[in-house]
Amino acid sequence: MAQLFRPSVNTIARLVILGGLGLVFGGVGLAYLFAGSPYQTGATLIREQPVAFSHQHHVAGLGIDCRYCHSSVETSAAAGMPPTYTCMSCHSQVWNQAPMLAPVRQSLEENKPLEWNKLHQLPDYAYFHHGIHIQKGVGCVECHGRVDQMPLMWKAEPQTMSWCLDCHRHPEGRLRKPEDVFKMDSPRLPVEEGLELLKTHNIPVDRLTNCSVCHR
Amino acid sequence: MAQVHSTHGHEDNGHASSEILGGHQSYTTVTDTIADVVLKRPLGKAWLFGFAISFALLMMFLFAVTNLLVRGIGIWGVNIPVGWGFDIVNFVWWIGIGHAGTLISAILLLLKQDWRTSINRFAEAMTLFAVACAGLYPLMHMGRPWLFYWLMPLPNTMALWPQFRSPLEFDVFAVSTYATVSLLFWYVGLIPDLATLRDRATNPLIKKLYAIPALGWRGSAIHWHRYRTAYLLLAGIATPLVVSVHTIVALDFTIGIIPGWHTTVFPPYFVAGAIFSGFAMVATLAIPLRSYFGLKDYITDKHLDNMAKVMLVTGLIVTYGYMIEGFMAWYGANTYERYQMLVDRPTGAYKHDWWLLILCNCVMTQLLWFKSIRNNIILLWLISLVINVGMWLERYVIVVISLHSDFLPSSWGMYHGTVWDYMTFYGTIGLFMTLMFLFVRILPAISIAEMRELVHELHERDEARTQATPPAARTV
Amino acid sequence: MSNRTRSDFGSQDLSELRRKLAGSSGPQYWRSLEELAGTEEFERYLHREFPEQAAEWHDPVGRRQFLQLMGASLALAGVSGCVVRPEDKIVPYVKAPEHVVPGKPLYYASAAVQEGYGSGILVESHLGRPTKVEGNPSHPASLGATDLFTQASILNLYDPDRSQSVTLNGHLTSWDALLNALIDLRTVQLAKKGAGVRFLTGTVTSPTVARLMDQVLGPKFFPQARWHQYEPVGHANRRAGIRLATGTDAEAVHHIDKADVVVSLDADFLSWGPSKLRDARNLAIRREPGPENKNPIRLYVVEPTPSITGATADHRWPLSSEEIQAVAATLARAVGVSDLPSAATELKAPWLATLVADLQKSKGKSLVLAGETQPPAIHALVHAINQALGNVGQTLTYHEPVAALAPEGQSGSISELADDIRAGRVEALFILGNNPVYDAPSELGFAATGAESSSLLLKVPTVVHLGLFNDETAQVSTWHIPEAHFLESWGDVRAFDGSATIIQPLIAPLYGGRTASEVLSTLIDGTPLPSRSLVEDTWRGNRSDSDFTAFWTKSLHDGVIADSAAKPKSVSLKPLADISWPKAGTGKYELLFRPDPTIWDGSHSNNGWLQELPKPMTRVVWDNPALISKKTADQEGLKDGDILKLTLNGRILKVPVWVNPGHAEDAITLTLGFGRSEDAGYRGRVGAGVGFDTYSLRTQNGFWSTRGVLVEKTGENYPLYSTQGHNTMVGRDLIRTGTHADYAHDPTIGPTPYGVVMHHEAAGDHGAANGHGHAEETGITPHGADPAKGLIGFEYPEPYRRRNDGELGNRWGMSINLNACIGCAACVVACQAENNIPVVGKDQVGRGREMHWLRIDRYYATESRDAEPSANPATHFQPIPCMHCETAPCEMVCPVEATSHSAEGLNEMTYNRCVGTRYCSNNCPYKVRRFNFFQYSDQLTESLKLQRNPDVSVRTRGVMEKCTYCVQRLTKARIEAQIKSPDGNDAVPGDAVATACQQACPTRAIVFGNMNDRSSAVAKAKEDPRNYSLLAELNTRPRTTYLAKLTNPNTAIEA
Amino acid sequence: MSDIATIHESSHSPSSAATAGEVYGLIAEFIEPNDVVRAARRAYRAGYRKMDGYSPLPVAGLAEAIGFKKNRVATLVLIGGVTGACSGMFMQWFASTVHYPLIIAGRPYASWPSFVPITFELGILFAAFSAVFGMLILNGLPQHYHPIFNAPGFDLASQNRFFLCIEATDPKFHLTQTREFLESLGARNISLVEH
Repeated sequence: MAQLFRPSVNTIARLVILGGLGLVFGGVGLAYLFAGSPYQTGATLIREQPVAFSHQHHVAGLGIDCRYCHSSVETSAAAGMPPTYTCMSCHSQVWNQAPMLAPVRQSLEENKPLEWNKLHQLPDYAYFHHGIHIQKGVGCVECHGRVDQMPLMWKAEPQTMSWCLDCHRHPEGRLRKPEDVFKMDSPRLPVEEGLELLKTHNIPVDRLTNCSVCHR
Repeated sequence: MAQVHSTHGHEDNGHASSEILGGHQSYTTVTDTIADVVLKRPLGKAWLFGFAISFALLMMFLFAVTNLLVRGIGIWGVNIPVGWGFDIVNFVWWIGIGHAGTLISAILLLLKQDWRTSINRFAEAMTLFAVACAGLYPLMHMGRPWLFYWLMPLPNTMALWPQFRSPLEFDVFAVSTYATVSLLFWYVGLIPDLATLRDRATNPLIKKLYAIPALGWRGSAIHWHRYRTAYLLLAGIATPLVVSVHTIVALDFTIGIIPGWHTTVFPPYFVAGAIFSGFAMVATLAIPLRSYFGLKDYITDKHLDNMAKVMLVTGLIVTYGYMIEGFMAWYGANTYERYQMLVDRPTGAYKHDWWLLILCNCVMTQLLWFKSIRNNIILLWLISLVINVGMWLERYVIVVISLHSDFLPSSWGMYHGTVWDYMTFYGTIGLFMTLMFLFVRILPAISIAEMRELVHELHERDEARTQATPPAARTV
Repeated sequence: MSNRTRSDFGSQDLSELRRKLAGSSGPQYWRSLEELAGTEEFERYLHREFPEQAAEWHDPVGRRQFLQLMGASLALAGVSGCVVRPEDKIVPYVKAPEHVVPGKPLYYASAAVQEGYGSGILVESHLGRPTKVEGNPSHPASLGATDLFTQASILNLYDPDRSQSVTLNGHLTSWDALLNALIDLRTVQLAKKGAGVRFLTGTVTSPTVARLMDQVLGPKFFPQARWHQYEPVGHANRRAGIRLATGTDAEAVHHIDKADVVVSLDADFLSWGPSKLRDARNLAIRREPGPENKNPIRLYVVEPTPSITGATADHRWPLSSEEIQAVAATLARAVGVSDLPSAATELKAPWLATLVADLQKSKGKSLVLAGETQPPAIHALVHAINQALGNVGQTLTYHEPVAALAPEGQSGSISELADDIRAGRVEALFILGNNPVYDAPSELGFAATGAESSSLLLKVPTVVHLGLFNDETAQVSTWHIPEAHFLESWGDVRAFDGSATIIQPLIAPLYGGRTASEVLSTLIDGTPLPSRSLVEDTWRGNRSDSDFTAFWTKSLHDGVIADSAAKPKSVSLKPLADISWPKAGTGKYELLFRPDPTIWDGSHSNNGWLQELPKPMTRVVWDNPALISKKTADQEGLKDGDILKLTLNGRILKVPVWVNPGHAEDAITLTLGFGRSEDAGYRGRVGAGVGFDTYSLRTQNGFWSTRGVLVEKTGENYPLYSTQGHNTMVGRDLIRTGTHADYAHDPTIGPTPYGVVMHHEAAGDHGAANGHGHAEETGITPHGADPAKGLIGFEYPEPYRRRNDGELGNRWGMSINLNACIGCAACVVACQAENNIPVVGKDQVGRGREMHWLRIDRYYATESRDAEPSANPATHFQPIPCMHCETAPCEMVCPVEATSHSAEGLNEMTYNRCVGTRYCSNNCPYKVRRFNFFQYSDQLTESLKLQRNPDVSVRTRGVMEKCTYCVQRLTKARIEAQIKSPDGNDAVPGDAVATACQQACPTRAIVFGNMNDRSSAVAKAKEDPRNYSLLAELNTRPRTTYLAKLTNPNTAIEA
Repeated sequence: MSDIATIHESSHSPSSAATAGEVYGLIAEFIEPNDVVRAARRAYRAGYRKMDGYSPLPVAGLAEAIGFKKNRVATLVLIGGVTGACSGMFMQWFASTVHYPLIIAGRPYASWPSFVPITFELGILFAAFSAVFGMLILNGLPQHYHPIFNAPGFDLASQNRFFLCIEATDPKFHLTQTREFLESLGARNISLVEH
């Protein structure tokens, strides 16, 4: 009886089997990595904007408070985007001829709103309330990163559900003093003080992971 | 130099025959007859015809499923209150059918029932294909099937897990485990036969095709030794598995609080029912198979008789189950359950289904008490068909009737399968038959190695009977 | 039907309209929607304006395909959902309007108008989009509640089928063109003193419109013109009755709260009439046991057609209209009204004597009411009866008329209008809001049916029609003007007692609609004044500017104008002897016409919410079958759905029948408002082709009831779908009832007589509910041992009992008072509006797939087993929302954690996690879960998107949904509590938050709140001995529990 | 002397040219299973260790006869089963008490009775895998190429013939002596198996 295969086939066959197993487990791993990757979450990606607005310049440079433009951030679910008037309140005086700001002036003339490209986009079924986070001592920087170092805005965090949960499960390490909430460079409270804050601020950690906290 | 003898297997060895092995068989004859079905026998008209029909049904199935995915679950008859219909009915039905295969190959192996040898191979195949059909339904019945992977504990950016208390989650693990184990068991059993086909095939390509899955099996004594252990252990594992799987399927209902579901008798009588329907299906398949491929010597009337007896016993267990359900409803004095069991089922909107179920599963099986009927192949075949229908009805009764009238009369409703329900159901039958037809053409429908073993065993017995001195070697 | 009937929008029309919309009127068109302006959505919006899937909505097959298409697109979206998320825009304001904070709704006070009368409302507005209507607590007619029509009005506002531009003979034209025409017409008619001018309106209580009508009809303008008032379902008989009784015009106001005994002669005052919400509230108060209500109210009702009022009554007798008239006469004689017309017959019945005795026992504290369906004579009689019983001034008061009246000699009925038209005396007819072609009495010939080859209106040279819809009348009018919805226009209206409310717009007219006052002002001033200034002029009076601004702001804010109620009016009753007594008709069957409980007179027929709302009594949806009694059905050999051929003086109507337990025998009830069709010129995608046009049989004389109808069984059949297949409790302990007498002697209401004791629940149930308080604090539950304990050492997870800081947090619970519930279904619509619940269409309902989160179960029960059970059964309503079981069976079986429990006790449904196995619904003993078998919520029609509540996810195909206790409201309340309180405590005061159903309920049957606040209404309700949980023996431990129903039967009467 | 010479010669015969590297062993064919077992026993007694029997059906005693003591499959299965069960229970416990505890139907977070079925199934699954793959790995399968396939007529080993092969790596292996020894066992055909 003659051989059907060359000796090398033994090795090949075993490699094929191992490869198959690798494919199955590796595939799951890759899918997971992809789901968390900037390509999926849009984190760290800069998007073209109608006006090349620099947070770095306005926040770090001029020291304008977040609330000057995002006025409803302390009370409302929406932080609020500045109406054209807010921009023009300064830029009617300074840089009022700058070609860079032409779209703003045009918006005012034509009474046609500016259209910014959305960076932090939660799914429709996820409800986020800025006010309550501010009130409980979650600093802007926790979710938006060092905006004062962003010449052009980008999304600093993946903002996936698991990312939200990280904090909702253990807020203590991520809180700030009330007066530090809007300060970009302010430090987080040390954990034990954070735990103290949970008490004083009445933050029911064990309830922050209830589904209806974010989904309605 | 070693002169090469032209060694042919002409000399016949190890002769035997018995009521479970007709004719005068030897290693050679069993090998030839079974292997030739695959290697030599041309495609018959009947086979082509049957395959064509099955394949057509399979295509219809694909059409129905596409439509389901595009248009949504609403094309089925399901509604509120009857949230499950054909989907779960068929799921349970198929799973049940699957169980006979495992039972035959595993439990009967452990019980040293040598008559299993000639039917376990395609019984196992039947298991695989039935489970494949069953497994499709839980996927299809979801509102958003493309998210099926949420039922598996996979790493995800939502940091979420499945809900491990849910019977449906039990199902995910039970069914996938069952499918995997059955496949392994079946394949392990196939390895020596693949080697046989490899060595008998003449066409080099076909030789290679069988050689690859044969993994270079060479029948080494040491290999056989480990092989036997592994095979026996698999059988030992599969036995509790098969019981657990249908118990878990029963939990889908018993964990629910719906009157007609919430009853402790389900797990045992579901298992019995599974064996019941499974053996019916084996008979339904084996009878035509053996006559068409001329395997009457291997699947003898004795086999059919045994199967009929199993059907009778399990049929009686199932009947007992029905009676207990009714009795407990009455004895438990639970208004809702009483209404469900004693009023709605026998006299309600679905009474016809219920009475037909009783006729098929309880009345018809009583015929099997009579040897004459058990030995009348045609009658036996018809009865096995009736049982298949009856067991489908049983699941229909459990799923639909229980749901359509539960606690609040205000929310009672009716359910009827739509054309799409039927297309999907017949479609899976098409899938099952297609796979079966391919199987009997491509792989030995009877385990050749185990038949040789049987021949050897019987041969030894003969000798033991003739010779005073015990043989030097005994087989396991 | 006529050469003038408008053809569908031609393509040229379409582009023309686009130009118009994009043109000058564009900007203010979207004034309050700048956010949308210029976006792609807005573009698509313009394109979506025109009926594309017309007729898809009701035609089962069509609709299914329609849904499937959407399903398909969605399925694919779902598959490809896992690539990069879609790019989106942020569009801030150019100049932020004051008060508007993105993410925070605003509320404005206004009024909803029905049959001319107003009811105060508060409208929720998100960034300029009104999304929800609530009642105005400070308004006398609302008291904070709303009815189903008001709740649904928000959908009418956004209805994409509303008329969208001025048309001339069915072709698009411009408002300016109309103005020119009007001005010419004005000059012509001024010369003739308006001899050829006619106005047709409904009841008008708006002071502004009244003022303008006075001017128009006044000597300066058209003294020769006439003002005709007509309403298919209104208050004509009621007013005529008062005139007949008192000889003057007045408004009669009844005070249920002051009455101990109320007798209703077919007066369905709980679902009909300008004060229905107030009456319902008062009735509920007087039915509730308690120290302040020593002798609870007793309600007797005689009526032919079962109504929710009849269902609520303590005693009810199904009688034909004539028998009811006889009852009135008998009562009158019995209480000492001597001068009855000789024609008046009497009814001999043992119970009648008892009833009279009861009335006389409570003189001055009783009240007899006659329904609008009764002829004026009976109303007059009833006034006399109340007079005789000394109720006038007590439970019945007379006031200056609230509705505007035409000057002497210039008023007229619709039939007089028809005569004038026939005689060619009408040159210009102004139809302000009416739709006579559809709903006028059929013999008048406004509709081109029967004898008339074409509509009567075609005989009028100029017909100007103002209407919300491009309806049947619009088809045959010269000019059609889109009317502004009351939520998008300035106006004013008066309530039943005359209190006036300023109607303020929540949004600029979506389709450039106009108001009646604008049209009238054009005739007066030759140019249209903005309706705001017209309203201001009405109310300025002699106030100084500063005073007026203050007054105006206050009035707008309060939603009701201070002391504007109608002055009391002293009236003296006139002798009755010579009033014309209604003469009895001949013929076996009496044919009755009634407004449809959900579609009313047809003004809501394009409202999907109301079409799909089960009728309170029959639970039928999307149809108006003829209602008959079981006996009649047996006599004629009919069953539900059999088509009956009715022939009434030459006119034929084929209509399916529905057997309605408790219906009067030998009587057939037809409900109005259906049977509108494309070829009759109706353009509503939802309403067209639904039901049967019963108006075609309605005549002047047989307006509410008539005899002489020929009944013929056709043998044909028609699918009728009801959401409740089974009507009795099959002996199950679901609804508990008792009598006030029982209650006084033992407040624990056990299972109903026709219920069955399962395990003993006097302990069990109350334990499961109010003993629960215990469970929370001590961990011990009633029944001694916790059934779930033992085996696995059962205990609620710690956070379930108290917050991590040790304090009791919020523990939400609901209590539904079956004693107060009248089954009006306002809560169901409110829920639908609040929670973006889709409409699924008749076919899907027929398949058992309705989506209502909150349903009202209606059970019939008969104590006496001997009588025919369905002859006159007791009717019980039971609203069923999600029970939010603490050991929820649904949660146990969900394989993906899509439904779980919150620490505050909510059974939460996370739609976006649901994979749709439907196991939870199967395992729900209350069957309150609803599944999206197809893509039900309309994601294509832009205008409907505007209505959606932004705080609630819109569900997609293949997910389960259910009542959430309005979790969006709870979260809002909790967050606000945290932001407010110094230490950020999230505990919400017990009654601080209301669910949508609770807020709408006129009788406050639904109570919701934080049970941990012992002072909260819900906590108290749970302590009430009547409190019980549904199916308590399953140990699901529902958070929603019920208070048993108490009736107050007259023991002297054999039930 | 002469027979020594003949032996010496035969060792130089062409057949013996193929030794060391090329020769895999000598294989003998038997008809009846019992014969091959008997042969194996005697070969073992004769001091041969490196040998293997080949049969179309599991012949009991053959493995023992050639000195194969115990296979470790059973142990693997036990280990596999226990591992599976433990990991199953741990996964469920971790998920529902540590990682994301959710209140489900008011049940305790660690409601172990509900976790039993999945624990069991995973135990079974792992056990089955370790049985099959353990067997294959111990047997060194897949091994599509093997010198034994060079043996003439070996295709019958999967059908109806029984073989005993003494391998060249056996210290006692000698072409002619082993051949003679095999012949003395009553084998039908004895042939040289080359690599």
